[in-house]
Amino acid sequence: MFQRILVANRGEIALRIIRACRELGIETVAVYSEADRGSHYLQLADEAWCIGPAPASDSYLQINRIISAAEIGNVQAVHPGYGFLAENAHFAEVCRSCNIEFIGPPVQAMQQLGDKVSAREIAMKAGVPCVPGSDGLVSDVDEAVKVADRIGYPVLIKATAGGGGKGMRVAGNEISLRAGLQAASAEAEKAFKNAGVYIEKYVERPRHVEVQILADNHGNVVHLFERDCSMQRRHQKLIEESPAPKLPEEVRQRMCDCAVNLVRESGYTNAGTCEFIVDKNYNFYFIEVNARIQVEHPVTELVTGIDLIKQQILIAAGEKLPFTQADIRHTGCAIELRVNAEDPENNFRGSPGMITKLRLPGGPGVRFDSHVYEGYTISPYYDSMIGKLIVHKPTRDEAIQCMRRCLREFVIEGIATTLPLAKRMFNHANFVDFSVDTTFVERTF
Amino acid sequence: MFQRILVANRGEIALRIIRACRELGIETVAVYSEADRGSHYLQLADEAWCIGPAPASDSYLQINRIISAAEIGNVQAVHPGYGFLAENAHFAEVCRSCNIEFIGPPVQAMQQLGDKVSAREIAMKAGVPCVPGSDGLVSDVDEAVKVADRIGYPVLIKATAGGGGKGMRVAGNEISLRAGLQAASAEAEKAFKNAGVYIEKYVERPRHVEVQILADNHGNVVHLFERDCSMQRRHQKLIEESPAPKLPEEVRQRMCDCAVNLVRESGYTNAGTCEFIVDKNYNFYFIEVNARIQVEHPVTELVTGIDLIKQQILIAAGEKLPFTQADIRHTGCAIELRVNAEDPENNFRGSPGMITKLRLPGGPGVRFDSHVYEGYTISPYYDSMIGKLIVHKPTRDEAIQCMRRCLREFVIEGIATTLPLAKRMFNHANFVDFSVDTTFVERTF
Amino acid sequence: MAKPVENEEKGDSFDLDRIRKLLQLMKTFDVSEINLQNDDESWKIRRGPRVAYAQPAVSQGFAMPMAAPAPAAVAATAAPATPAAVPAGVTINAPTVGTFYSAASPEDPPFVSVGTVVKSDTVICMIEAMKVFNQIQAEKSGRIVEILVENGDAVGFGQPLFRIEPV
Amino acid sequence: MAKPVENEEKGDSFDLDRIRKLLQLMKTFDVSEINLQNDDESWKIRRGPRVAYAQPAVSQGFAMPMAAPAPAAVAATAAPATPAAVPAGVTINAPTVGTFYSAASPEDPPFVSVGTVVKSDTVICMIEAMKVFNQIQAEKSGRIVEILVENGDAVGFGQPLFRIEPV
Repeated sequence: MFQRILVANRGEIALRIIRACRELGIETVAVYSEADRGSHYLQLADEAWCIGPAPASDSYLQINRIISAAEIGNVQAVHPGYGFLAENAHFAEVCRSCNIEFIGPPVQAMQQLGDKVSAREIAMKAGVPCVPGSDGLVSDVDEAVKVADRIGYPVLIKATAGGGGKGMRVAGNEISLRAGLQAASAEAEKAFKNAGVYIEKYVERPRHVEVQILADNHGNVVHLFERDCSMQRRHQKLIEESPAPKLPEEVRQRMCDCAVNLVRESGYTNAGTCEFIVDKNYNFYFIEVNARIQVEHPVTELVTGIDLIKQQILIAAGEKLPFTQADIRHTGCAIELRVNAEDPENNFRGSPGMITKLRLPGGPGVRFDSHVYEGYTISPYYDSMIGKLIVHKPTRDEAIQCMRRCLREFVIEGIATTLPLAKRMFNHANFVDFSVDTTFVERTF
Repeated sequence: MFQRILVANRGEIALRIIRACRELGIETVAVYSEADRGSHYLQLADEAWCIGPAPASDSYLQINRIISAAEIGNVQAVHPGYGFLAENAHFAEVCRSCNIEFIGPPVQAMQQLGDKVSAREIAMKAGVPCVPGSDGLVSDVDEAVKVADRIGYPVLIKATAGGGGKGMRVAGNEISLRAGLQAASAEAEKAFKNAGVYIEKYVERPRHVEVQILADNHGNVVHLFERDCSMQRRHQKLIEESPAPKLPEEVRQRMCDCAVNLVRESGYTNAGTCEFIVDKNYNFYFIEVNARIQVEHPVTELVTGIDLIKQQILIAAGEKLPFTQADIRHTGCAIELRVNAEDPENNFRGSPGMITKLRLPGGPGVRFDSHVYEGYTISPYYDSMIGKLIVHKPTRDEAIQCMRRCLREFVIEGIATTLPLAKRMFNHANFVDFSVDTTFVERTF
Repeated sequence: MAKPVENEEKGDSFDLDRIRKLLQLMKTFDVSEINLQNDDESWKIRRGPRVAYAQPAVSQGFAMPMAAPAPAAVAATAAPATPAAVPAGVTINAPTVGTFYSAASPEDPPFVSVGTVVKSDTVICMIEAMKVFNQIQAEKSGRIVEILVENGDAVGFGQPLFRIEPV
Repeated sequence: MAKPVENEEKGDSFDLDRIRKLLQLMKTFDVSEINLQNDDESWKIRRGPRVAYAQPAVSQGFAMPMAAPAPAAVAATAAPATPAAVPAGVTINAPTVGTFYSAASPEDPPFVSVGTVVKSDTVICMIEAMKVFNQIQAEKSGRIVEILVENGDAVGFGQPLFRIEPV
């Protein structure tokens, strides 16, 4: 086992990793930018090193500085958290070449699944349904038109290296397809230095459902059931929950099996998530693999009782999974709300500043994962998430009641937050009866 | 169901009840003394009434004022919490005579179980083992000596109305028995206006194990397994956990069955706890019933997933228990630590004052039930408990690791607390391997 | 704090004249904190040295949001323990929680009115608690200058009922 | 603190004249805090010394407890962002995290000593990061008056290495 781990991240996920290490008896080395100097969670690490000024590009994204901190900190492994370098295969490679284990999947699996076209090929090989489309990149416009004729309009044009909505276009007919192809390709070339695009059937108003996976280095792969993340705004998830409401049991089971097969096929290990979209007839299609721990992992921890961060560390240390698929039970309903320092009244503009008053909700079944406290200053340099409020109750109805109760207790003063939006979401009839899709929040609020 | 409940208590348990009501869709009326004016939890009630000055005898113990607040607050029921009027049968009677339901057991059951001699009689009738002793009060010294000769020394002299160690004496031989009888009787007469005493076999260094019970008004009685509360100091519990470590499964099962039988025999309903002492050979003896919710109820909530406060309310409203004994599962290990504003360096002297800095532990499996926050002032008028830190993990080892981790994170400044003692307790080898009894803390720390 | 206000029409900003008048009033009556809120605006003002965080209990007392029968409940939080919120001058406060009655029965005249001079044993109202009508004596002497609650109001312990001044 | 005001229509920004008047009023009436909010604006003003509580983030920076190799790590927290902890005078700070070496090799003399006059391009030490020995230049000119770290110490980004004074 590792004696000492470097946490290559900040904020709530850094705190989460430090907590897991502490419980496992592993020492931690934290790194921080000048903007995070003095944050309380750094005191909980055994050692903390400043690695650069506030901008992430000069600190949390500086591979050489993080490796350097890992060396002077004398660690055996690095946990990348999510974001920053978590899905950077090069970083994983550098770590391992320095004899420091990167707590994450093998580099090859990261690379293959990181590329949308090769990920799709692996999925097809594993028998996992993908959205009908071109098998790989389209070489020219005529090929694209041929594919679109076969699968039917509307179609989605996607950059193979894209993400966050960039290099993406919807085309309802041949004319807009021809125009969109050029635009998407140019945008992708500019943003990702990779002009490759492919096209696929456009699924209207889908739900987003994902399956949590754990795989060790001994060939054991299990799923930890699904999370529904359809409540999102501009591709940013706002609410995640498990089980996925109204998903037929048979579909759920098939989706979980698909995720396991896909992970097996790719040689992926450690924690990962297979993302699917689900259409209104409960057809599901593989979208991508998130090759890291996710923000919403506590949802799965609560319904399964399994600590995902600890499992990541144990897997990276070469341990076998301590349970089989049959041992993993799903209990009750867990819902997570991301609380962001954004002003919903002002187009979700970021709202950095000092938290002058903080009253946290609590009580049975309530967990708040956060590094903030009264007097903490939200930095303008990083993402706006203040924390994650997660509730776990026997039923979804009770979980919603509990979340409403928590939102009534929750006081954050000094900065604008998304709590007012959260109140409206948890009181909206369509959310309560779950007549939602990934466009619901933008259409409604 | 009730539409509106008055919470006849303060602090963390008042907040706990307000939270449960909110999730059930029930409005709450809070009452407060002048010392508690402005506490944040009062804002979470739908209405709050000042009922008197700071001393509890002039406010939280003033039955007429609480009933008056219940009347102007227009409630259908009163939840008494623990302490104050929770086990006051007269208060329960007054509530019900005003057509306000008292959320607790029937008055007759409270009275019978509140008296140690009649409680013992009920236990014997239900086949529950009691400590060998006089069957009822001893009428004179000669009878006491006869009983002591039969059951063997050392014996314990106990006041029937006693509590908290008052009116209690240990006698190792006939001489000290004769002297102790008089002293205990006089003390009890003075403290409780009831000189009646009885004697029983003195069990040396016992463990304290209790069984949580729920009983509805339709004849359904279930147990929610046991809690070990052997870690106590001067009859004040400090750490409670479930399952009771090292208790043979067969003993545990028998103890739980006894508790169910006792509750059935007494006609008791609502939530209650049967307390037992366990000697080193795992013989257990009934001690008393706590006819109310207990401070340590979250331990049971975490291992069973059942919300005890909600069940209390539902039972009082006439609902049937929504589960049978077979439905109730015990998962993992939960440990509760009471955090008190007392100075362990100064003989546990109370340490009221303002909390100037507060950093709470958190993360998976951690719950902190408390009404305090940074800037809150601990009043000198009421008990010293600041809050309850409860962890729930798959195993006891993991729970202890988690608790240690939490204690490392926990910062309370401005007042002295029992956190330093807690750290020592959770690191003590005898606690870890659970070679402890109810005298362990006093002997060791 | 104040929830977003909806008054889109309102062009002008804070009226400093009104604020000055309010500050004058606060000084005159030695008010340390005031918290006004309506549909359009929220004013929160503190006077005197900042103890700021040191006394959240006090400052929160004023802001306590209450549901229906709110007015009484809010008033109930303005009891003697927080002198700044009490109307200036000497008050006679409720010695118990209950329902306030200004007269012995609906047919009777009120025990006292503005201008009545009371002695310490003068019955000034009744407070009903648990079906019992308690006759409340003034416990102080002076002239009633303001009646602070309405007939039939629920009152909390310590809530000011009458303001009096020396005769 | 008060969140940024949105005022899209409003061409002009805060009316400093009105704010000055309000501040004048606050002083006159000894107001410590004022908090005004309406549809268009939110004003929050505090007078007087700030209480201790307001600055936990800063004070924690100094108190950060560290385990072994603690001295270096603690020093690392005392970088320019927390000026109170920085040695008086001008310092040359580590431009990267790594291991500090005062000389090119154990056999060589140190690049600089107390009393050495440096120019901005003078090599003053090496910092090893990822097996690479980076020659660090002074970037400032002056006379070395104190060397703040030991040969072989781990240093954090921004950690003061040398104190210098003008020649």
